[in-house]
Amino acid sequence: MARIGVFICHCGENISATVDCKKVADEILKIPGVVLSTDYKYMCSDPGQTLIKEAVKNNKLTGVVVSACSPRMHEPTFRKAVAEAGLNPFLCEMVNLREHCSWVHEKNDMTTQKAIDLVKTIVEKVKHNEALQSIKVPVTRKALVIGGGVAGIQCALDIANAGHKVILIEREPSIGGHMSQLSETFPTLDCSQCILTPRMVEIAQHSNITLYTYSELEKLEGFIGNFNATIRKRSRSLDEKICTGCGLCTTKCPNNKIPNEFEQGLGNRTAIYVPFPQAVPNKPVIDKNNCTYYKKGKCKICEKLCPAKAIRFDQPDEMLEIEVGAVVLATGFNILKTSFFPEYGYGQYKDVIDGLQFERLASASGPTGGVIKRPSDGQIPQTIVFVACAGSRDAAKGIPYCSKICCMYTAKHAMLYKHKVHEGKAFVFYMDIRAAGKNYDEFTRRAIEEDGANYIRGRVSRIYERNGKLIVIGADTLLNGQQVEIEADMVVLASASIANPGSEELAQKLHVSYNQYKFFEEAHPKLKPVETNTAGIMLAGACQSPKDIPESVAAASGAASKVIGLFSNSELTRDPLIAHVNKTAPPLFSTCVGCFLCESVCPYKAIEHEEIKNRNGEVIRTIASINPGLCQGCGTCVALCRTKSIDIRGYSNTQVFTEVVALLNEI
Amino acid sequence: MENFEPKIVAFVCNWCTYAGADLTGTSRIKYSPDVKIIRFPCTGRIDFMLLLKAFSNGADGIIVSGCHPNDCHYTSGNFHARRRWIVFRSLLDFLGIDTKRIVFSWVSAAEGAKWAEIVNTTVDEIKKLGPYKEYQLIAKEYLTTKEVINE
Amino acid sequence: MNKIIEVAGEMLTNGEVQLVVGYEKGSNGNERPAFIDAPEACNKLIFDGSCKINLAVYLTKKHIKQKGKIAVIAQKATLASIVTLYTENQIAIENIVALTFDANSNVVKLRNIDEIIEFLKAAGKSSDELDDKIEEIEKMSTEERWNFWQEQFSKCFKCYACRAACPLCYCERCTVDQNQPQWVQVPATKTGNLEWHIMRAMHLAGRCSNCNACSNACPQGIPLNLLTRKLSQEIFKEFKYEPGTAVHQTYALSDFNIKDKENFIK
Amino acid sequence: MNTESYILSEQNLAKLINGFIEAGKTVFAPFKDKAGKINFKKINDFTECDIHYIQSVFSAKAAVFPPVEKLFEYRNNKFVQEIKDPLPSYFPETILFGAHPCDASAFAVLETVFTNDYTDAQFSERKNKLTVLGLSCSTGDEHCFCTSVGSDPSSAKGSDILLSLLKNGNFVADIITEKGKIIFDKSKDLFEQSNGNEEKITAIIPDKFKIDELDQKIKNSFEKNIWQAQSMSCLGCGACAYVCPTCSCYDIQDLGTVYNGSRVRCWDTCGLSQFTVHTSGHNPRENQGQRWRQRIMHKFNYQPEKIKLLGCVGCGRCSRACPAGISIIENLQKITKE
Repeated sequence: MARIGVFICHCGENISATVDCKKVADEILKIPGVVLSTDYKYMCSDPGQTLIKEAVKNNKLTGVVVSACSPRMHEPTFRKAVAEAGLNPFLCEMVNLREHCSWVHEKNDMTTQKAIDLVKTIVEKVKHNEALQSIKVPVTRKALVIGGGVAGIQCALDIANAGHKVILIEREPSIGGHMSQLSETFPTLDCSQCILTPRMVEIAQHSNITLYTYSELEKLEGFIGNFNATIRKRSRSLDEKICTGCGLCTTKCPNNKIPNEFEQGLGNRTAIYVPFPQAVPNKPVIDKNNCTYYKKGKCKICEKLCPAKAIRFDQPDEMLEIEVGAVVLATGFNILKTSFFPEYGYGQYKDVIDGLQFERLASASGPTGGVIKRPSDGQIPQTIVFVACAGSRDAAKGIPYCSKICCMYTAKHAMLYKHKVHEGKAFVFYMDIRAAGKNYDEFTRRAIEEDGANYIRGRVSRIYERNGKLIVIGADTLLNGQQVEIEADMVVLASASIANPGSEELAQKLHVSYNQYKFFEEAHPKLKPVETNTAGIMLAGACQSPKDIPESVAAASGAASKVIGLFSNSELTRDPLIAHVNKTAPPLFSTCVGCFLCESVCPYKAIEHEEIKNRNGEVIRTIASINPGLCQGCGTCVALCRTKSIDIRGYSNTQVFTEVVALLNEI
Repeated sequence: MENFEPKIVAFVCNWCTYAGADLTGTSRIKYSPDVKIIRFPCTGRIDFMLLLKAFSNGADGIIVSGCHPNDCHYTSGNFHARRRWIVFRSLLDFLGIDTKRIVFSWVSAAEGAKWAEIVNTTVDEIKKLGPYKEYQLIAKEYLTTKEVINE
Repeated sequence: MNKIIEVAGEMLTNGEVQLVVGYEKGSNGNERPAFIDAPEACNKLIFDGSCKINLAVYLTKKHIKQKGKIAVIAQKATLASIVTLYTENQIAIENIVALTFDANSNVVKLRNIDEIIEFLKAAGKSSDELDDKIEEIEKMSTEERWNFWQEQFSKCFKCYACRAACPLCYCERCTVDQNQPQWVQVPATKTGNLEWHIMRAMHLAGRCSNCNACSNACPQGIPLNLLTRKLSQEIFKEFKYEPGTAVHQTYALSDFNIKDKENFIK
Repeated sequence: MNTESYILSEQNLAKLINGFIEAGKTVFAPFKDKAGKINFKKINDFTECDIHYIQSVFSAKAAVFPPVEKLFEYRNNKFVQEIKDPLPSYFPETILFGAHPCDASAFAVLETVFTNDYTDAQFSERKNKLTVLGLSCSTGDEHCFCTSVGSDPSSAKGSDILLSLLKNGNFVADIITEKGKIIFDKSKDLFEQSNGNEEKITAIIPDKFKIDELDQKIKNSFEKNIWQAQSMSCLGCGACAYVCPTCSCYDIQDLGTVYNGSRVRCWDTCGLSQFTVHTSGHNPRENQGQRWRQRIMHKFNYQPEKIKLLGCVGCGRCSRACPAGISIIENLQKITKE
């Protein structure tokens, strides 16, 4: 006979305010098999847990039901507690009286009755719980980091320095990401490349890191500790091993009028190119869409010139299969192209540019060598209007969130401009100045007070051209909405940060969840900020939400530490809540008839063939069996199996059947 | 049917709808206590026989809810479930079982408000329909003291 | 039907097969299954299509398998069942020769799964009055449908002839024979009958060969084939899937398509 | 008592039957459903029943041995453990009308089974409240063989009143038992005197085999391999046993929950492979041949030895119901020819 202990938590007032906990406890005590039913203010507190532990010992409980908050919150807590009291943790179940009852209903008898029904249901379930042992699975101590921006770089280095192998893949021909495009960084105004490039080189030279640029994740199979990644290494059309990176080809390529992505279209590049001088690896790649040979079938000048004879026009994409134990997503972000703002005349007016373009103009290694010239005529602009919140915090534009970095980089832009063009005028239209961060507010103050950037609180409604000038019409809300009109030579839009294109597809490949803006979702907004709800896959940097450099780096190190933690043991323990095929007495051996219709429902390929042999070793039947390492416990095969030969622990046929019956019937 | 409080069972997956219902709680959105949740690892685990069991044990309505397509924690459980429900539902309908009493929905972990809405609209609908007399009558065949021989 | 007698006779004589599963005349004048292992006994073989038994049902039975290589007289549905049994690993196809008839009622020997599928493809699909009956029921109101089926199921005494006659109900331990938990009530109660027939239909959905053996076997003549046929229609309509038309095609319900359409999920 | 014979016109028969119904008795009579299948069913008016039939699908045994029968209701929790027996209304005064001699004579077999070592209360209750208005057969078919098992189409065995169809559509009513007499006395006016030479329409059922030959042969055929051969096409369903008027095997099941429900008994059959499976997994009757043998031996050997009654009344239902067209006559003939 079962000996169940039931513990009703008040959660302070959270439950007891609407549910009559005492009554629930009393009613539940009437259920056969319940030897103890009591309520207490805080079950999760130390005294609360002690109460449970004592009860387990003193009442020789065979099952424990804790009726409190969501099991997604405290199930591990209480299972640990009963385990410490010597009861198998899987004989403890939780009832969700808070999120699913007290918080969503009014204080009345119905609510208390619902609470009673919910507890009753789980009590009956627990009577059918089995003592289970956790499953051990081996861990491949090698990590895959997707994205070679500052977050990916930091994460890869941290993991590698902890002594584990890392595969770093980057979609572009070089690592570096957006940070490598920046001129100076706030709030210190130190040169972005000066701090980043040493790290990039370290990646290239680190003995624990294998770098694949110009590569993308094709597919990911498996599960925590045992992923199997397929990587498409796109053809660079040259043999990296023998290419010396002399760059001769890039200088001689006749096709040299291609807008340079790295320069945000402000400069040109050749068809065979290295994205930027400090690129890692410093090996060119042929842009097949623009290369004359690929388009017209002749040219091959680069091939003729190459002293190392490294050009390979017929080089195919390479598919690499790699086993890894953990994956870190660091695919970063992008910014809204200003074509998004017809009212600001982008595309129509060359001199309305976005933040990243300004970074290139201000960068010493940029198209203008760091001299701020306007794209249209190369004149040095005397007046620049910076528009913060271009798209961000604008529900009407579908981006209600704050892009976070714009306030700071706009201040920086204004500053840089003033440093370069002392007599120039910098106007900044802003909604609020969000400078929460170490030395951030001081920085924006400096822009305003020392460098004399002219901040106007209000939005820009319209930008149009009038005899060679850009007329910016906005409102100054501090002068009670009075309209302001500024004649500018250049306008810089601090356009919104958005998720990288393709991040949705990637999320689906990896089965991680993402929000409506296609930013990846963390497992818990506060307590698991760098993990996803898919075990073994972590998040780093701006692929999760807009982040500045220090935040991205911090997140990267956080993700790295999660990976290092996972790798600290050669095997990891998993919940044994997985499927299994029944075994019965001979001559049947199992009710499984071996139709194997279940094989194709399993997303993890966990269903295998097991041969049952007689004494003479002859196979008398072949039945399904489940690989406990691969099974993740979704139970789809269980519901499919006609003979109910597959069952799943924790949600067994008997358990769920009993729950339905118990929930709907009187005792 | 003034004071009729329907018995409604909700079969939900652990990763999306269960979490969604948690969010309904944390957001303190109120809904009817007539709906009671039974937790499953995945909609793929939900055996159609359980829906029949719910009815034969006196349920007036059923909610089945899980992750939106492409969001399944197990990648495809909800796709398999969707197929199963397409077939099962057409069979029930063909047998004259009132499919208005079974509500299928996708509720993600972020859709606390949607969960509350699903629950309340379902409760209203079932209240309109009244108790599932036909099914409960056959279910009680040998359980009530009123006797029936094979007539 | 002396053609079939000849062919069967040869096959037994030259040892091509050890057993012929066919039809003979029964005491009530109808065809019934016959099991012939001697050439001289072949002359009792008949085939006029009046037999309602799908002989594929015997191919999974131990005492038949033991006989060795088997020739089975197969109608179209029988062939479809054989394909499904093969894809579900229930028969050793190399031990089976299907004997069927072409348009000019010549005997055709089908020795492997591809030949069977080819033959079925050529034979094509034909609809019958059953489809009209289904339409008729679909036109009823929910309540009328409920009453119609309750009346039908009230005749059911759970003799399981429907299960026994179905070539695809080959499970050794049917779910109704399990009691931990008791998924389906054992007695022929209204609930038990309803649940049994729903479960049976669901388990055959996407597998059924539409041979009507179930309804023909029912001593009470309950039109169970309406349920299985209805689901076959549904599955073909929704997923373009038809059992017995390809080797190792995935079972409709253990497969999915991201684009599967439905109009009821909120 | 010595039999008295009367004439009962069809109209008066209707009056008689409807009289029972008005008196609140349960009347089971042959009823033809939409599918054209005849079965015994509770009728509410004489016009519902169809007495010109050869054989019903299911026998009339449900009148005393229902397919599902409640034994008691239970309630069982920490505070209450109670058992409620069925109400008397569960065992109504029942008239079985239109049962052929085969069905009528089958009650004797059931009764001995349910009362030989101990008395099954519910069965007896039903049997005592049952009055049988038998109807001798005016037609038969190839499956009928009552004459081969010691009965005949106009046998009065088991009937309280036996009706026999006359050429003019009226019936001869033979009052067989006291129960019959009571009914007759209650409604004398409906019956007319018989001159004893009316022409009955009686079916001709030719002999199919000699029962004592069979009896001799079957005694020592247990080990023979005929059983495997005969059951070759058997699909292992329960149709034969469920339609059989003498099969009496049942299963006991609980409906409801652990805490609250009904215990019922329901028909079971030796034809199903699960029937004899042990918990250990061992099945003493592991193949269909053994199950077929059990069924035949039980009726033609064990029962005659144990209860001194043949377990078969020759109604031929099993042959009609068998989806594989197995004919019991053929197989019994084979056994006698062994």
